[in-house]
Amino acid sequence: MRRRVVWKEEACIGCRLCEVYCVTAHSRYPGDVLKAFKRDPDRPVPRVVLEEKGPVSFALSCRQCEEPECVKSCLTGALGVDPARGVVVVDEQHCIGCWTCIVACPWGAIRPSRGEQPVAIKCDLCLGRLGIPACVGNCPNEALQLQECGKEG
Amino acid sequence: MEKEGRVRIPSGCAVAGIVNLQGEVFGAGDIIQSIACMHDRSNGLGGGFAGYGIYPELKDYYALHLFYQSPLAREQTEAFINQVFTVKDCGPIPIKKNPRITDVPGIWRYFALPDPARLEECSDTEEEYVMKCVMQINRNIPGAFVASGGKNMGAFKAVGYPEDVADFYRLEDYRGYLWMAHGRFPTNTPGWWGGAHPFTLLDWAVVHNGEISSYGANRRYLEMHGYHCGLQTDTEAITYLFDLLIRKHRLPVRVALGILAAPFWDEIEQMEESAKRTWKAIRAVYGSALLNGPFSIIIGSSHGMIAMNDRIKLRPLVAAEEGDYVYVASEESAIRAICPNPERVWAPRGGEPVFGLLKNKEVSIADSPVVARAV
Amino acid sequence: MAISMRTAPYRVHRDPDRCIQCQVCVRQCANGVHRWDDEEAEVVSEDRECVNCHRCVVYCPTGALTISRSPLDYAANANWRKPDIDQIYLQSETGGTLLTGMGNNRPYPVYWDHLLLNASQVTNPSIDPLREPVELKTLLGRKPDSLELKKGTLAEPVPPQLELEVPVMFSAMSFGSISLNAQKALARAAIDLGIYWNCGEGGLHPEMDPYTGRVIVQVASGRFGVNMDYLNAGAAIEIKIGQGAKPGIGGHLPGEKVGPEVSVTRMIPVGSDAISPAPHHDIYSIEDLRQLIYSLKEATEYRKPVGVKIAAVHNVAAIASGSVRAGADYLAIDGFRGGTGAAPLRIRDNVGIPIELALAAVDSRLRAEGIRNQVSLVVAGSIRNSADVVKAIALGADAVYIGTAALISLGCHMCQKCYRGKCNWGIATTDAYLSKRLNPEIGARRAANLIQAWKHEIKEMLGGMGINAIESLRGNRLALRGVNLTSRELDILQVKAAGE
Amino acid sequence: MRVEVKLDAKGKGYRQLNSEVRQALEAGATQILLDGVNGHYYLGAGLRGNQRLVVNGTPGNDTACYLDGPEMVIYGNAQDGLGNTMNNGRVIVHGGAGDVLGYGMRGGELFIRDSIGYRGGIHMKEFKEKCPVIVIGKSAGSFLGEYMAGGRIVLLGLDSPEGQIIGRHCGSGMHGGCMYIRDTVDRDLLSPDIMNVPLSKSDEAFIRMCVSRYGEYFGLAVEQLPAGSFLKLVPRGNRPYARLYAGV
Amino acid sequence: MQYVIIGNSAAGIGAVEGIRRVDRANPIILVADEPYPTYSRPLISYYLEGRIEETGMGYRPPGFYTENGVTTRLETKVERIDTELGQVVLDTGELLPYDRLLLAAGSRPVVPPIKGIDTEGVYFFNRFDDVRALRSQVRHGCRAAVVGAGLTGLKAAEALAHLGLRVTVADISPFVLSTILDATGAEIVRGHLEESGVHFLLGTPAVGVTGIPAAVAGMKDEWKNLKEKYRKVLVRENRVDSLVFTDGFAVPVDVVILATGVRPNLEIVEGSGIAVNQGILVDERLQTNIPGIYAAGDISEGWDLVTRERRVIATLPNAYKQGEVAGINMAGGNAEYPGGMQMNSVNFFGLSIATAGLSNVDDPALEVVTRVDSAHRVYRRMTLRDGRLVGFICIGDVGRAGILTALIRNGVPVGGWEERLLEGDFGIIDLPVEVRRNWQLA
Repeated sequence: MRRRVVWKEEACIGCRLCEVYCVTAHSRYPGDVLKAFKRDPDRPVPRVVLEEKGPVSFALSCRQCEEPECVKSCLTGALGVDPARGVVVVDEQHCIGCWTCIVACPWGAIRPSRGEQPVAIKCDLCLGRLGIPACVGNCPNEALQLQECGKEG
Repeated sequence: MEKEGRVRIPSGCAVAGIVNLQGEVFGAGDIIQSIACMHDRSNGLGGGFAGYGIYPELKDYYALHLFYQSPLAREQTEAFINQVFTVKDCGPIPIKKNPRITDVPGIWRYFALPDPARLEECSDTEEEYVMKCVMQINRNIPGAFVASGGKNMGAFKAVGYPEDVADFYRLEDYRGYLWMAHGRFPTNTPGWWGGAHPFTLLDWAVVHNGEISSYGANRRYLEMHGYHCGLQTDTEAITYLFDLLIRKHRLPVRVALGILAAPFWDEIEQMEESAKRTWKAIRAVYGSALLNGPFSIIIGSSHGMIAMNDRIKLRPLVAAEEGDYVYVASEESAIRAICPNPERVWAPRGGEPVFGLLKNKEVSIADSPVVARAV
Repeated sequence: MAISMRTAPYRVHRDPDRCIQCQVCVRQCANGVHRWDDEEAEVVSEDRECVNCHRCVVYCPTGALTISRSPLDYAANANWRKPDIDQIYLQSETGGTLLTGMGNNRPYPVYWDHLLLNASQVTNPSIDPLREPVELKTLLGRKPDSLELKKGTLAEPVPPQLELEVPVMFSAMSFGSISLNAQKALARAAIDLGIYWNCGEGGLHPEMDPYTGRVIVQVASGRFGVNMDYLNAGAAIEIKIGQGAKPGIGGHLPGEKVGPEVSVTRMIPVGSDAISPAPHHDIYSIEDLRQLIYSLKEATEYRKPVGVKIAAVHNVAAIASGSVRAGADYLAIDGFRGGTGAAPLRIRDNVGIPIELALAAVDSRLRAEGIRNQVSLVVAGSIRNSADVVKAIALGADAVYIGTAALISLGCHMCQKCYRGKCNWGIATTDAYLSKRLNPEIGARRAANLIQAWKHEIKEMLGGMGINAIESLRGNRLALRGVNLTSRELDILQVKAAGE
Repeated sequence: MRVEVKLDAKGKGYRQLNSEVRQALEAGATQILLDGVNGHYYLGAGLRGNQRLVVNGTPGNDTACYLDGPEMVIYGNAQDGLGNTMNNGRVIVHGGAGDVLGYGMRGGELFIRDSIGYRGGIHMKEFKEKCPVIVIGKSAGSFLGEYMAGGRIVLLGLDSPEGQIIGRHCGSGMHGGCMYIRDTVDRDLLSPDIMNVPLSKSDEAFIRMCVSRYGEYFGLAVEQLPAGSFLKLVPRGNRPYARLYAGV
Repeated sequence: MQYVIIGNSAAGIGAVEGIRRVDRANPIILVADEPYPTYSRPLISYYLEGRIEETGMGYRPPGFYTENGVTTRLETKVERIDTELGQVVLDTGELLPYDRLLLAAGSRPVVPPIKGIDTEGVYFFNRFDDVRALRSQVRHGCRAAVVGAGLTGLKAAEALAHLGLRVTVADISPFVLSTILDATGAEIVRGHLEESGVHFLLGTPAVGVTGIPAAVAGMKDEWKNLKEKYRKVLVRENRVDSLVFTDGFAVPVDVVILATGVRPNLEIVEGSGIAVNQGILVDERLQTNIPGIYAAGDISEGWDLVTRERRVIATLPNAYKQGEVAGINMAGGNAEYPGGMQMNSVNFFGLSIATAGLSNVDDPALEVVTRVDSAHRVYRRMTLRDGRLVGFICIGDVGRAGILTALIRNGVPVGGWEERLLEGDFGIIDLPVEVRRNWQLA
């Protein structure tokens, strides 16, 4: 089953708490915002992009496309679909940071990581954690939801 | 439920009036039809009429119309009347039973003159004497109420729709030169007959539409001058104000009207110098007599009829002329119901009086110099 | 510009050990209290504009923020208190009429808190609402004095009625005074609950079409958005004469709140003031009210109840009586503690009377006149909880309107700055950026939860009194006892003192 | 197809009369002649469509309230509240009208041959293509265009011997729309909230159009119609009370 | 049913995955002349540089063939294809019958017209074997010359420079990356590379490679003597010694990398009756003129939706997607190739460059908007045709450039807001609402 985080534009208030909790969830202290921001020297970049223009905003993350351009374009095979979880994943060990995926992704949902040898990072639906993605779980206005979609979705 | 007099009851209304300027009498049919046309403006909790010239044979006697809520009240009242008046004639006012008119009190009338000896004893004028007697009845005798007490006139009022009230009082049997009517929309029930319009005092009869926001101030001013506002109605206060200003203070009627619906200060500013001084003084002295809030009133007297509304015209009033007749009503249709094609129909402006004064008596009511006023 | 003598009423405290510089507070404060300082490379806060709405506090992911009342005060003076002095400074600086939002916040007595409810013991049983039926269904509308039956069926239909599952409705709040999302939230909740919402005097936005089945449409002096579609959309029509927060004062939606969406609803151009003066200029007397009531009935062919909303003022009983006689099918009476989007402070704090006394007077008066059956009474003006509802019904109401309580359920923090249009909670604003903050789905859920909770509490209180149908409580003042009230107040309330 | 129905109002209450009107329209009438009308309230209330109602007599208060399309022609004077909260359609009055004419009117047209009472055109509004128009032949009472938020009022000032064709406080609280008033008035009668601005070509064309239609409706020859100049009165701003308040 | 795939790179792998989307059962035989399991060609520069080891080269995980039921025939060349009999003739003489055949043999480097390229120390830079050999030869301090300032050449230069070599890049064009960048972009990139230690000789064709001891005509005596002196140090014989340019100028080198482009491996279809132009001709289902035979990747001439012509698009994403479409169709599915475009993303010494479509074409029919910040090495150039984006260059900041690619692919009208495309923070939110809403469905 393909799954992804969907947003409700009319409910997104641009607070960027999704980013805060995304960073936290992928940090060394996944359950502790304070420590994630104060103690983790390699604090990751958020995997969700808050798009904002005037009153309109939405938190965009990987659409986990049915026909993922990023996977097909990946020069190294580092990007792939995890069929069990229905999510597009990056093998960060394998990624060389050529950004072909970035140039291929129609959503602009992939970004480089921090660090010396940056690699592509993208929403992984918080696969390392149980339950729902951190952005969804912490969106104060329920603008983000985890959607399970069939082939057409 | 407290009855009117213990509690102030706001009400809305319909008003109508007809006068023949030559003083020729005519039947009550027209006024009944006119007020009935505005049925929706009242709610069946008050209707009344006043007619002038209805008692030609006894025109020199004060015609006292009385409501009695108990035999005892009548007993006490008649004892008092016999004491202070010489009664020429008396008896129950003829009525016709009407299913929609209920809680009927005893309704009597007395044609009387002040007892000459008693009048002589006191320093009051005859009118003052009569007025005081009437007030004493209303104030001191529980269950008795003087509905009217002027000469050659009478008020006929009840709790009900005006057309039912007319039927009840057999008004079709009367003829007068001036008729006025009222349909009441009070915010109470079962209603008290005394609270219905017209309200009268001596020769004055007043019907009124609207609620005077300044009532509390007007009333305390009147009380200072010895009036007892026993009914706590706007109409009562308006009637007393007229009596005070015209009868007691002998002010010209136009000035009196200008006190009740005073010119705005910016209007006074634009007057020529002497008028400016005069009106400034009038407003300063008679400020407590200003009627503030929405009203349209018809004032009847043996001199004729005057109608007016408040200075920013918050209530409707339409007037018409046809031959010797002057008509006023809350709605034009009420006039056209009885006079389909008058020579002139107009809506007076706010504070602009409509005069329907009898031709032979005009001088007597407005005999002082009239001070010009921009309306 | 001369210096202002006014000082910040609140203080914002930021714990540097907890602040992670995420700037969520910066983005959440429409008043500009928090900002990112480039030079210092950190978030800084300025107290002056803080209205103590708690938005930043609630949203801070690390709990780094708190707000407190400024400790700064003037020399102790029981007569000249801080607000008295501050308001003089403000008026001397601006020359303006003082404007505020929400309801009266002065310490006038709250009579609800002096009324206590009865419960069954021994002589009759209480009822357990968890297992036995306790009915709250309420019908609002004119009822005939008696029924005429022909062959066991109705000879004439009963006049139109509103059917409520709980005797609580959402009171009139226009789009403009509140956001469209706030209106949607209440509308959805009303539909879920089987009650009604009231669109206020601002017209109906096209997006509200799905919720018109349970809307009461208001006709106020400005006649905004009133046309046949609007009148036909309403389950009932309410003529707004007055509002408890500002009796005798009209509504005035400033032009800056008239954005494109409000413009559509009010049917006026963007940016122009939306003025609803105190009087309907076609109602200057009671028969004029009748005229408007019947014009609405005539236009909608007598198919829906037409109600009248008035503020509780001195002669409320007489006005109520007159309105019933003028044809009102229900009367909404709004007490002086009722809320508002904007009201002149002096009016809000000094005009009108408490709803408890007004309700008692009106119900008694209508009964004395024998016309109580002809009308339904809905009361409003700071109904805060289910006990207030029960007490109101025992005093004689058929149902209550809630406004402030409903808004609090949506997130209102009672900062009383609604008139600014910059509500950080997305409620009292038409700003698209701020309005989004209220997700109508969440709002609807919260509002519905509140009423569901009240519903159960009401049933428990009724059950405790051994009553299993709400009509048995209506006007049942024996269910009430007063504490700490003067005998005059008890007389007006027609309630016995506790112990009697 | 034209289907004309005649109704006699005599002896009928307004509720019955209005109900008969609605029934006739539902049955397909395109024109209804109402005779013997005197004081019947709410004629035409909320009617929609493009039918025509011809009224002989004095229709009661709130005639044409919420009217939404049809044309009403009244041979007689209208009372108070004509065109109250009217949405669309047209009312032509061969006579005068009472107070609060066109209250909160949001669309449609009122043509009044003679004078009107107090508070004409108050709270008129306009929105997008909807722009109500009131044309008055003679004079108007005080508070003309009070709280006006949109629409057009044209006051022709025909044969008014007493001089002033408007009362006091004209345009008080006006914050939208525009009044064209025959230039014979004392400027002191105008509210300080409004101002006189020069007429544009399109204003002149609009006035000409209203005047010629007025003439057409009431059978007046061109020379009887005013050719004189008009004041164009517009609000000083659409925010008359913007600076009134200070938030605490 | 038997599938035969010739080629083990992106197109071949794409075909395997395409087939398996439709047909999980029938056997697939994959023939490739290289000995390695599928690997990612672009990784060879990283391998050279030592950033990754051989185990990290895989384009797919080790179990890929087994999991997908693929029998591989590595180190096997295809002699020819017998379309009559439906079989592939291998160099071993073996005949490999097929029901469906995919030609995905890719391309090979163009051999530039340079004398002496058979000298030891001259390398191509296309295959894993190339860099394996090269890696053993280079060490810190060596001098390298790269012929060709295209993507391959510059990636090679970057890797060599990282290894500590002194690198000179030569190109006949006066600009680097001349196939995808315009002059402005090229100068920014050149400046960045020069700052990172790469030397350029642009606009002069290299004409020869000389080995030791060959002399070069016209060389001055002093230089000759110097060479002799060096010769004593460098004991290796017949090794590349210098790269010589038309003007007689020569640079001393220890290795020469030839990176002057690629061309399709069309030899395998010679005589088969399969129609070719620059590459193998295919229809929109990627079938050749012979039913049952498909072609994908660098070998084929696919539809370019930007240039609106058939041409070889030698990029990996294109190859994969063509392979996948071909595979689906081979297995009986029905897929159409919507067309591809030139699309590249690369970075050199941390400078990212992304281009797509008509990135550098100057044509009066095209509208071009640009924004350049040379100091920060940021450059954006958008090319529009009829109000639609048809190409772009992003240098410095390529974040979210995929949205631009999608704008090209979807032919979205951008007239009126094209300037917005030049902003670094251009995002989905900048799309007109209708476009944005449809994006959602994409």
